[in-house]
Amino acid sequence: MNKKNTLGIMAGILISLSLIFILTFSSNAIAAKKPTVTIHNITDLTGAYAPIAIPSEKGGKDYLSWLAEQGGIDIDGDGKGDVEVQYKWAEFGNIDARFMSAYKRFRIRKPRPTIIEMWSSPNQEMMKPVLERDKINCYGIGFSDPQLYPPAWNYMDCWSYGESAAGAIEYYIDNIWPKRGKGIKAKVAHLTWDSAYGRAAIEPTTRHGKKTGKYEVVAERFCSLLPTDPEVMAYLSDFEKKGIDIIWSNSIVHTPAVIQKGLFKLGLTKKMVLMGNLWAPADQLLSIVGPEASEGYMCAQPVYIPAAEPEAPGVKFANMLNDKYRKEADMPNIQYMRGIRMKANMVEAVRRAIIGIMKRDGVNLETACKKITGEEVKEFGLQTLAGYTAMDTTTKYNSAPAGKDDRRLANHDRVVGIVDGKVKVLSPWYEVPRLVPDEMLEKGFFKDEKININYIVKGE
Amino acid sequence: MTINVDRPCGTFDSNYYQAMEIFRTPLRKFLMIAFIVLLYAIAFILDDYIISILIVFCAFSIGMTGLQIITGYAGQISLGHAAFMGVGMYTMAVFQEHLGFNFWFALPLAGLVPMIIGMLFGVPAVRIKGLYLAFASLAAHFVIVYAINNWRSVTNGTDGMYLHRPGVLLGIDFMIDKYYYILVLTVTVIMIYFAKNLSRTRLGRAFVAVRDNDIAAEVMGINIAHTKVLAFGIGCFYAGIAGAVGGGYYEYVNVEWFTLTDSIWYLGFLVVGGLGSIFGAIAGAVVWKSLDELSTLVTPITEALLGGMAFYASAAFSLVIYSLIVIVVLVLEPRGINHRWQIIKRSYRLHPFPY
Amino acid sequence: MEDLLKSIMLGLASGGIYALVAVSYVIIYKSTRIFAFSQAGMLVIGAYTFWQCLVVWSLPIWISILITLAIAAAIAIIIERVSMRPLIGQPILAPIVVTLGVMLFLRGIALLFWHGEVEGYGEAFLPLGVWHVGFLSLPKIQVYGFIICMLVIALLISFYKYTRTGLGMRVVHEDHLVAQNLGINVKRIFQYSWIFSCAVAVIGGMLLGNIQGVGLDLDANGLIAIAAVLFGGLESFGGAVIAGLAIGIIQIFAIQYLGALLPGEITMLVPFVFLLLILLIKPYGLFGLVRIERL
Amino acid sequence: MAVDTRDIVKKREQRYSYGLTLLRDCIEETRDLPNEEDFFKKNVLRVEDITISFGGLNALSDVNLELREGELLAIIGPNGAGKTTLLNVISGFYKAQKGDVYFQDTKITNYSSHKIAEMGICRTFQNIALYTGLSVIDNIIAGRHPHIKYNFLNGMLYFPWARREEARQRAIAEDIVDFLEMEQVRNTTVGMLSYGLRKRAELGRALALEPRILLLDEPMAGMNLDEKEDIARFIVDIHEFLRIPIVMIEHDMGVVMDIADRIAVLDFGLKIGDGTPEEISKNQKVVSAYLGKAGEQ
Repeated sequence: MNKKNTLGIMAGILISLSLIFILTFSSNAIAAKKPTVTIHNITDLTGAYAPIAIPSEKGGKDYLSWLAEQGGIDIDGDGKGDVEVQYKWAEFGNIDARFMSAYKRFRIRKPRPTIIEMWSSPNQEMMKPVLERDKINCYGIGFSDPQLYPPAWNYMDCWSYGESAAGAIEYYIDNIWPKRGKGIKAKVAHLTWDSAYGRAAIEPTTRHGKKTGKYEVVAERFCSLLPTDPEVMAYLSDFEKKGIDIIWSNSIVHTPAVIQKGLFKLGLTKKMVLMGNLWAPADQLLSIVGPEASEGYMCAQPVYIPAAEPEAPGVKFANMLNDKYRKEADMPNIQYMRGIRMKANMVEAVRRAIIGIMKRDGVNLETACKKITGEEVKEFGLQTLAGYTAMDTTTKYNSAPAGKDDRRLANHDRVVGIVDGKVKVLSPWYEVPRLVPDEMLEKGFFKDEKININYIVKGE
Repeated sequence: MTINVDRPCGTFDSNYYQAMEIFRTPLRKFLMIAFIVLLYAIAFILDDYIISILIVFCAFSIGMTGLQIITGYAGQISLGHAAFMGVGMYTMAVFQEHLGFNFWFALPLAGLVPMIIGMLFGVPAVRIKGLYLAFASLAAHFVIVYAINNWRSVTNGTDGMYLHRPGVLLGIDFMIDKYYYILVLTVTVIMIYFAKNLSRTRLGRAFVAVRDNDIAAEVMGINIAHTKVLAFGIGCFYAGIAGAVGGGYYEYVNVEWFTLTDSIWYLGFLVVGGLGSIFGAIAGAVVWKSLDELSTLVTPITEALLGGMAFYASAAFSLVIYSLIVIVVLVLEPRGINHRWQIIKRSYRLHPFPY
Repeated sequence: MEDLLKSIMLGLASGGIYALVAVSYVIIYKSTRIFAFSQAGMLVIGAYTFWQCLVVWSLPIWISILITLAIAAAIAIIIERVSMRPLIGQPILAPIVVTLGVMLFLRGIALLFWHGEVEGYGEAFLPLGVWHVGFLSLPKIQVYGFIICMLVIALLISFYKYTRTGLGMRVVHEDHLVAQNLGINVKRIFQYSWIFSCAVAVIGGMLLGNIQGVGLDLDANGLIAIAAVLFGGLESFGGAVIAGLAIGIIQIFAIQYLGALLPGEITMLVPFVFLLLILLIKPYGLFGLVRIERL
Repeated sequence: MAVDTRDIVKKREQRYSYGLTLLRDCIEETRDLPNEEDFFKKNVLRVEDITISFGGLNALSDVNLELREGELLAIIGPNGAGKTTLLNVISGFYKAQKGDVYFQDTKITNYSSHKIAEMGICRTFQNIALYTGLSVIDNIIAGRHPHIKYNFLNGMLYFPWARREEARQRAIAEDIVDFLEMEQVRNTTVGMLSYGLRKRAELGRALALEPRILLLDEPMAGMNLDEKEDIARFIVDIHEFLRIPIVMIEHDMGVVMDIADRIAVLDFGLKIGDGTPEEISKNQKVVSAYLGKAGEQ
């Protein structure tokens, strides 16, 4: 290759790179007629969480397009949109440096972010003090305990992983377990990832099991991110010897898929039940594993299930969105529903904040949109979301911070399972238990847990 | 007769000290000082976003310089470098959390602890060579991550730890990003100066000797076992410092901060930057982290350009562009950016003659 | 005793695939002296392509396999021609890092076409179900998978042994210059090596896809296979096979007997720590070519 | 009295050994140069019953050799006779299966090779083994590694004393460069040099180690007559000026006969001859080894 050619190609690369940079920095110069608010998202579409981020981002995007078609957020309740929602997002591929720079980029740009959707627990934990300093809300997709305790500016889309696991296990033992009601303690094993996310459920479930006396956590084992079949089968045959009843796996759908297959191959399907959290939804697992082998799998879900309840209003809405904007055969699925839910929650929080500012300061809509800060989104928006159903993707009493120290936006779950090769809802909506660590109670948090501090719950 | 084109034309050394200088002409000295001053001045001109990127550049330049010492100078391929960076971060966090050290006292310790661990994992290098060593050093990564994950009483397991920047010192509040940037930049400049000194003195020559011909080096009086282990030690010292200042920026550390991918790409971008020179190390770090940054920017743009239907295209684009740039740069310039830079300098010196 | 046998069976089942992937590394290493990380990416591509043919287009199984192999060969030729050939004779780390780039590129391609979603073959490829032999329950997938792995490896080795091209390839393994002087087209041989290696890797991908589900993270298996390659010695097919199986068994043993003692994930840790220990004793792996140092 | 003589000798030597004075001063700081009375009498290096084999091949069997003070010993022999192996054993790179190596009555058989080099047994290599990435001058300073007395921390921080030490070492190295007449290429990376110059650079690196014994492995292989004469001149100068014994493997019988004090002959791992050039040229075994049966007639 001759030298000039080389230099030319390198120059070409440089020029195209700089073009891309210029494009980015100029892309936010789009004029808008209506007042606008901006919501932000730092997501992971190429890293470890890609399989769950992509479908849920689809749902979120479609919801936002639908909202834009309606004219934006409807503040006054007249059916017409008043405030346009701008959506800024960055992709960080599960790399911390990219995450931080994306955050800083958002922070210094106008408009200043009020609420940022963030992916993955460690990053959200990292941001805890930073967000508190910057007074920006985190709307997080990772539900690890350290974010909740002590409470800060991190809001979570759902309950914590531990609470969800404890709730689902408890419900299963009380209502579905064949040996229920005989005073036998169920044996629970965790088989999950060795990461903050994977371990999140272990400690709270152990604590809850001891407290209720219904089950005990016998074993905790860790597999690789995408475990091989024999690896999992080795763990399972170990579990078989220990007489485990319930396996909880806090991971994304690949891992339960392999475990479920292993259960089937070892002929343990009826003896042990595998349960997963909301990121390992039954419908995705069914498509990977196939109907025969996936029999008996269960997961906890805070949204309506498109595959099982086509008539639920939220599912209809999701179907409508998919038909309108995407037309993909395998959508909507559970993740898609959650995508809608997340964006709807964020938009609703902003809406309530705007109403709150208008009432508090007596200003008009435009000024309110300019004035909006993270503090208002927190106090008037996120803290008051109780009862909001996020376009009916969840049940009525679902979205709810239960007190001023509560940072969860959902506290109800359902157990969803695979029965006869189909996704079925196996339980009514039940409230997940609240598993606050004792030292947090000693510090004086979570005293008024049952009180709903609804600053403003109007305009519903 | 060979004409030496590695030096500026028309400069002659009149004593031995001059021959040992890093920059031989006053102009180059001046340019370097001006450049460093500019780097400091940038802190007061640019916004937090650029500064956050610059801090990452600085931290990874230190780390990359460390790997340059191990791999570029001493020729021992290490695939566990990011893990040592992690050890640095955790040392900082652990000493702050459990023993109440402040940033300034913890910083040297954050270098020394990885140094000791690095020397331990450097011992196999005495026996194992080449690619075998490269993948054996992966074991270091797994062992370190495993230890951090499971030594819960000290490292808080997978939950991560908070570490703290230095507070107010001499009226400078390091919680403000630009002042912290100045701190990091200072550390970087000092560390790189040290590395440069190392490369031109006794041990640096021994490193290169071991790299170029380890058997001959042993026979010519260089204790290669000692030298290799020391190379790992110093390289990991750098990694630890890099981790400490980088972790101080995030004020948080978690095992997911230094994944296996990071460890592997450390080596990858060292090659992109160019083996065997400090400039190459810095170039590698800067290219790596700019590409990282670029790919966060690319995704939304491609989506904006291609529309909502091209959703996956936008997600895949960052990966594709990232990898394509690495491939193209290396196919065109297998000896790295540093080599191309040398060629440019050389052709400038020889202008108007081509060779 | 039963446990032991069970563990060994499980270990062999996963070891078979490690061996296959390890062989695909060795093919390239032997002829070009490059350690091709890109083979981990080929696993993903193979799994997805096969899924596309078999499940989405519902093609017959043989045609699907042929298409997948053809695509693997095409990718191999492109990689070799575009990114490897310009780097012949350059410092050895450069092409290795390029293969890393290729791995990421292939991941990006998979994301582009198949959206990173986890898919499965269901019953379309290998039969599900279990054979019960005494106290052992042998999953059919894994038995078939193991047999296929061994067949492919046997085929490959006999190709090297009994064909003219294979002979040429063996000469190239010994010395590039000598081969060139003997009138063997070394560049052609490099190309063949890449094609064979990628073909082997996609077969590994298909089997993995059947066992674990088709997904982007299949490339993690490529990493464990690296431990097998080095354990066996970079230049040895036999070593790769034995080491692959051994790594599989060691992994299972570690899980069975160390899982309760060591908290945390040990599936990746154990093979590499084991590798480190082996290399300390035998610096060139079990069957690697020992480089005699001379002055 | 003795000191005065030495000064006179030194001055005389300086006339033709331009460039080695600094090195010699350096050597004299740590030890005295051998007296002329000891020449050809005192043993410096003794190799006893060395046996080494690779696989089934006996590279050396029961080889005895001794080197005396002030001697220029040439080892000759056909290819594969074990000459290089013998040097490798002496410098500690190969460990002999049987037999010992004594350096000034110290048993060094089991010393590691860098230790042996530090003691002053320095060598060059048959296939050039320079540090290809370094320039000539850096190669020579790298050769001075064991004699540079500061640790790496001082180097990293570049303290004034480290800087002074560096300058001193550079002065010595430059002196060696001058001696070897390589001033033009001193800053060139050795990878870019011609074969002859690389051989010379290697000699310079060995000199930098302050040798007590210099082992030269085919220093003139593949050179033309001019270059050979240059190298021969260097060898003789080093030999006389530094007063060190030299062991040289060489194929060019003309050179060997001219400059060697004594010749040892190896054939298939066996020592078949040892003596002055005249004796060797008359030794029947040697002649037959070199010329085959025809030589015996």
